[in-house]
Amino acid sequence: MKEMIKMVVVLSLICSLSGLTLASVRGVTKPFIEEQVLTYVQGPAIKKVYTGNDNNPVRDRKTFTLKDGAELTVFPFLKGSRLGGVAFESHGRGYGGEIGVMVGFSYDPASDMADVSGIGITTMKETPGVGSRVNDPEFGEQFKNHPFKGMALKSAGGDISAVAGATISSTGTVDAVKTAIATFNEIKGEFSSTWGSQEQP
Amino acid sequence: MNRLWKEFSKGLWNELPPFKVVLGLCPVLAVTKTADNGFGMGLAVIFVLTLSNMLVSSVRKVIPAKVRIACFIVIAASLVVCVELLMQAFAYPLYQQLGIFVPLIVVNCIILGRAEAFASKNPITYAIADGLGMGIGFAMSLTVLGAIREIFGYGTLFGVQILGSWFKPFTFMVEAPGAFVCLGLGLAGMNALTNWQRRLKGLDAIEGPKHDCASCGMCNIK
Amino acid sequence: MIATSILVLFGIGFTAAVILAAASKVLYVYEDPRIAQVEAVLAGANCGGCGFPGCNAAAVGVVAGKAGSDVCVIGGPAVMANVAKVMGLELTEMEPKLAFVDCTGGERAEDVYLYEGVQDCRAQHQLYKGSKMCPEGCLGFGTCVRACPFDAIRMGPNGYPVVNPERCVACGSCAIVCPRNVISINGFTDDITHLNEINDCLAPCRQRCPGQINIPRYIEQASRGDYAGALETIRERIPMPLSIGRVCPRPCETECRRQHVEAPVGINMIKRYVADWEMNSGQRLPISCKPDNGRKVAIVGGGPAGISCAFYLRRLGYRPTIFELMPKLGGQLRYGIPEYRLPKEVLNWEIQGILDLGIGVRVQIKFGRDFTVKTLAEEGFEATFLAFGAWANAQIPIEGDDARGIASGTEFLTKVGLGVETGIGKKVVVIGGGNTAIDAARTSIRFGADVTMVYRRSRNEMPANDEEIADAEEEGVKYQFLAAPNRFIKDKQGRVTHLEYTQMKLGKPDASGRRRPVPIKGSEHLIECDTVYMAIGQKPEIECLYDTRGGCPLETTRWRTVEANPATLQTAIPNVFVGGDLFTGPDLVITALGAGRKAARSIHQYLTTGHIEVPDNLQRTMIPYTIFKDVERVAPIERTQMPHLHHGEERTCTFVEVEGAISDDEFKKETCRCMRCGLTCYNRTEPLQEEVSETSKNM
Amino acid sequence: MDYFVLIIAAIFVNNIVLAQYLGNCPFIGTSKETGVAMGMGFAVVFVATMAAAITWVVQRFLLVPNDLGYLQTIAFILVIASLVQFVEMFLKKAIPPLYKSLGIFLPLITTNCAVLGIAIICQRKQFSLLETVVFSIASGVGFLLALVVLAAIRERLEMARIPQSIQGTPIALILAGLMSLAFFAFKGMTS
Repeated sequence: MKEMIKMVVVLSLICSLSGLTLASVRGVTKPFIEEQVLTYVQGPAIKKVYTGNDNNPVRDRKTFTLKDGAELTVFPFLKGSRLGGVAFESHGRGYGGEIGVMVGFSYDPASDMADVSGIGITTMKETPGVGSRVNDPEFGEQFKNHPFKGMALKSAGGDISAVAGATISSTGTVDAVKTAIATFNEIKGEFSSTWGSQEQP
Repeated sequence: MNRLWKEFSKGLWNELPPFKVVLGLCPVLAVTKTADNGFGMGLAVIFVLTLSNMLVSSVRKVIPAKVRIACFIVIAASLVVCVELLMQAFAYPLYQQLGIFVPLIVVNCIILGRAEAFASKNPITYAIADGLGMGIGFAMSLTVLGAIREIFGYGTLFGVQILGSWFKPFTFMVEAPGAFVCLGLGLAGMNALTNWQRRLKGLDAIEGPKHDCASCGMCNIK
Repeated sequence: MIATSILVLFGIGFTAAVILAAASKVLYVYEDPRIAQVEAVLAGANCGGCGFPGCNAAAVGVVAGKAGSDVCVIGGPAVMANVAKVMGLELTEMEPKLAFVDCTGGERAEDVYLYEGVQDCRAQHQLYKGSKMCPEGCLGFGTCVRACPFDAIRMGPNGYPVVNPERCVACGSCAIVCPRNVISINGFTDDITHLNEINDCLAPCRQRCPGQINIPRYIEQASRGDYAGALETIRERIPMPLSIGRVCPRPCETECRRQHVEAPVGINMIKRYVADWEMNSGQRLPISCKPDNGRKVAIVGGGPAGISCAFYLRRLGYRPTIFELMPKLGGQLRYGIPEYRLPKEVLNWEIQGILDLGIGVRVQIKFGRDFTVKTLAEEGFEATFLAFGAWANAQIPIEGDDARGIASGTEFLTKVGLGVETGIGKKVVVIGGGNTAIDAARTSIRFGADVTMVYRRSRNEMPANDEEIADAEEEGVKYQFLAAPNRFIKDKQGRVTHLEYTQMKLGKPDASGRRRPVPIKGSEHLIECDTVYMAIGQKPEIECLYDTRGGCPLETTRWRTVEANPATLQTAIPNVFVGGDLFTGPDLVITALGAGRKAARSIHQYLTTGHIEVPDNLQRTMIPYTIFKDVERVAPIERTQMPHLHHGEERTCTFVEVEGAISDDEFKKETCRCMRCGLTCYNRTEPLQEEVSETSKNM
Repeated sequence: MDYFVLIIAAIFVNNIVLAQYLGNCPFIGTSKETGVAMGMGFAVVFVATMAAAITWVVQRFLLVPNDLGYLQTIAFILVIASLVQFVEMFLKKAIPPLYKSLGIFLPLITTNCAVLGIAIICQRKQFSLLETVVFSIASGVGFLLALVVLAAIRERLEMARIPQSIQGTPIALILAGLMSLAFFAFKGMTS
């Protein structure tokens, strides 16, 4: 019995020690990791949805609080110091689960003109070879510089061709973009105050 | 000092893993697509192996025999999580490349094998020397293997194009089959070298390296 | 966040430990605590050499009694001592074992077909049982070499594997893979208790020798100058090389393949040379014995069989005691074989060496009168070996055989051996044609008598050795062949004066293949004599086996020998064994020595396991395919003649040994004559390879 | 997701050993005899499935709610090590025949990267509990298949004429490479 108690104590103690160490390490590294994750996980998608900027959208990111209280990280595209567009992630329901879509917008605060500049799939669990083809360029290209109007599948009266045999996945993607447009419209007023007035060298 | 050097240097050639002692094959196969992947994995292993040897050696006297292995695993696992966090924070692309093989360092037999066979029986300085030597040897092997596969598979080395445009990469080399065959040929080459040396000394040739996982009797199940 | 982290990990660790602790209580299966203790002292290499999968399984095996304290093959004595301590076992000395390659053929054995397939013995063996002409020999692809986990086997220069005793741990991996059973794992006990099996590599001489001596090996050792090694090889099978080197009628030489070249190898003279070398060197070679295990075995009869049995039992660790009726040990060697063939000094020296190993002796004690099997058991003897020989003389009940002056040949020889008055006269007739008859005749010559041997068949049928017959003739013994004794004529004092015999002629061969003598009517003759020695055969005296009520628990045969299992020599009483002439009837000394070893083997197995193992492939007769006459490509070398120390007249009045030792040069020459035969192979003067390569070129 | 596709993918397309490089030490170490290979293979199927299911629960109900995803590795290995030891004790008590055939392999599985690997893959792919179970059984079967096939080939190879330097582990690896090449063909099936 005594031996068992010793066993339990030693093992628990070592585990706690390790927990303490790891938590400390985690605390120190957390900000670095977040930055790295954004750079390398969302970075490529962000790059894909907008061209022509000369800033680092990840470094210039800002977090907005939406009406329903959720937080949203928005990545701005600046040219010189002028805001040319933004990108953020949005979600829609697919066949196998949520589909994460990075939606880019070209936006001119002065004229308040906005289009979808492109989309990139960040996360999805669609059936390989079928639903997963929403990630194919043929499908994604359709969103390039697409106006807000007509953002729906052809079957729903829009002008986006669904991926053959993967209506649900296609719908999910389009839904995510639509949600993003709604969110965009909700917060676009804050963009120019956040980035637009910046006059930096 | 002499012994210290001996414990350190044995991992660099005489007991070079995985060629001389066949330990920890999975990462060797999985992460040697390119030289820098192999090098990165090697660094991670050096870190974990050295520290785990150090820690195991320093606590070897207070741990009850029954939970010995469990404690070694916890120590190794904590170090691996540290590596995971550090890698995510400072070398995220590498972390992505190595994938699940970073957490799997914890079950690499080289870690537990050295802990059980060496660190739990030797003083801390030697344990560190052993871990460092073995780790560096392992990293060397991974880098060399990665370099070979990268040159033939992509025509590049550490990401730099070294073979001209005439070169048509063997995709085989960077896929799973190439990994197995490369490692097999590597081992065979190492055996041939050992046998050649033995023959020069007038000794008889020996057959392949023997598994040396002191913590596991897997190879002898009959 | 730090707090939750600590808490969660603490929780997991604690839960795991508690569940395991609880489980080890709840799910507790009684496991002998000794398993863990044994495992802790094992080498821990999980090498598998012991035949168990890993050290844990080996520990379980030890505790279950499936393995002894010597389970760990690589741990050595220290580990064994520890295991024995844990198990409370008596520390039985670990008998070192080694892989043993039983093939000397290798490249010498001829190929029956040319093989170009996979270089692996097992693969080739599947194709017509291998390419070698020899069905048991090594195929030479080194499958055993590859199987050895300890790198202890190499292919030797002669095409068969050679074991490095320094590295071999007797794990048995090589023996498992060998498709021809060429390799076995042998220890000291196996070495001295092995009986010839038909798939051993047995040269014809080895098959024929009743003592099963490994003749080619000791000759090979002797030829290298390793006399001690040669003697050790001989002593694996018989304890008395000095005596047998002098008296053996050499059945082995009748099978020697060399006789098809010119003459058989002088096997026995080689044996005698090395044995003499030991005696003359002034010191005895050490004879390895296992430590005394305190178990007592009684040996009744101190002749060759008894001495041999005692010798091997002692070497196996037992405590044998020899019970002898006569004042000294030796049996027929002492009391049957005359001084001039085997000097008593030599015999004494040899027997003393054997007794010095720690064998008890009680002389002048008669079985059946002074002690019985029952009293032996009461005294703590766990087994008994009966080998009191065949000392009763066969009689021909003819008229006048009660006359004075008529005695048996053995009686006469015994009296000579004891050194008492023999009552020999001037004109001696010896009846019989065997070695005892010749010994009696030649001994009589040395007492100055005029000797005639009367034998009812012709010279060719005489069972005695040709050389002995010639020697006797040389010494002046007259022969009267084809003479069947009719009656003895005695004088008034009752002393024999004449022997009347009928002349015979040879008729048709009888069951024994010898031509049956048929009397010629009216051809009675008289030979004058005052002493007659009858040497027409002996039988065991088995009266002593009967108890006072005339009952005998042992079965006897119509030849008055004791019935027993010929392979084990075990009688109807399980712990009583017989051997020697008592079992076979009068036979050779070498047969008795062989029987002694066989009995020792049986007793050892009976006392250790309660069961005597009889391999079903025991070699009982000559193996037919090993007997062939076309011995080619061997250059003739003349056989050495045994030198006689003195000649003719001089010889007849001395008991000094007749045959002398061969010279060193002759010895070297003779050892070189041995062709080191295997089952079908032998050393050719011209190598065989050329032929093979030639035929392959032609193909 | 379609379970059939999941199973086929796990056994053939993404074979745990030949395509994912997991569990190579036992793959080389226990592939000398088919009998041993079978035992090891079944033990892995059994343990991997249980481990994946339990770690799924741990991840979902312990780590994620507390935002401790980074402790995944250490938590999983602790769970697996205890589980294996527990299973060993349980089998010994409750089902001795099964213990006899699988028991000797269990301790070796603690440090088998296939088991931990399967558990982690299930988390990374965010499988549901049922998917986790199906995937880990299929992966285990893939391991069993590869192991038994390699063992069968190596048994045949026992008698082959192999250059000395390539005997043993090197030839086993080269064989594994060829098998992997064969399995590579399945890649074309689903995409």
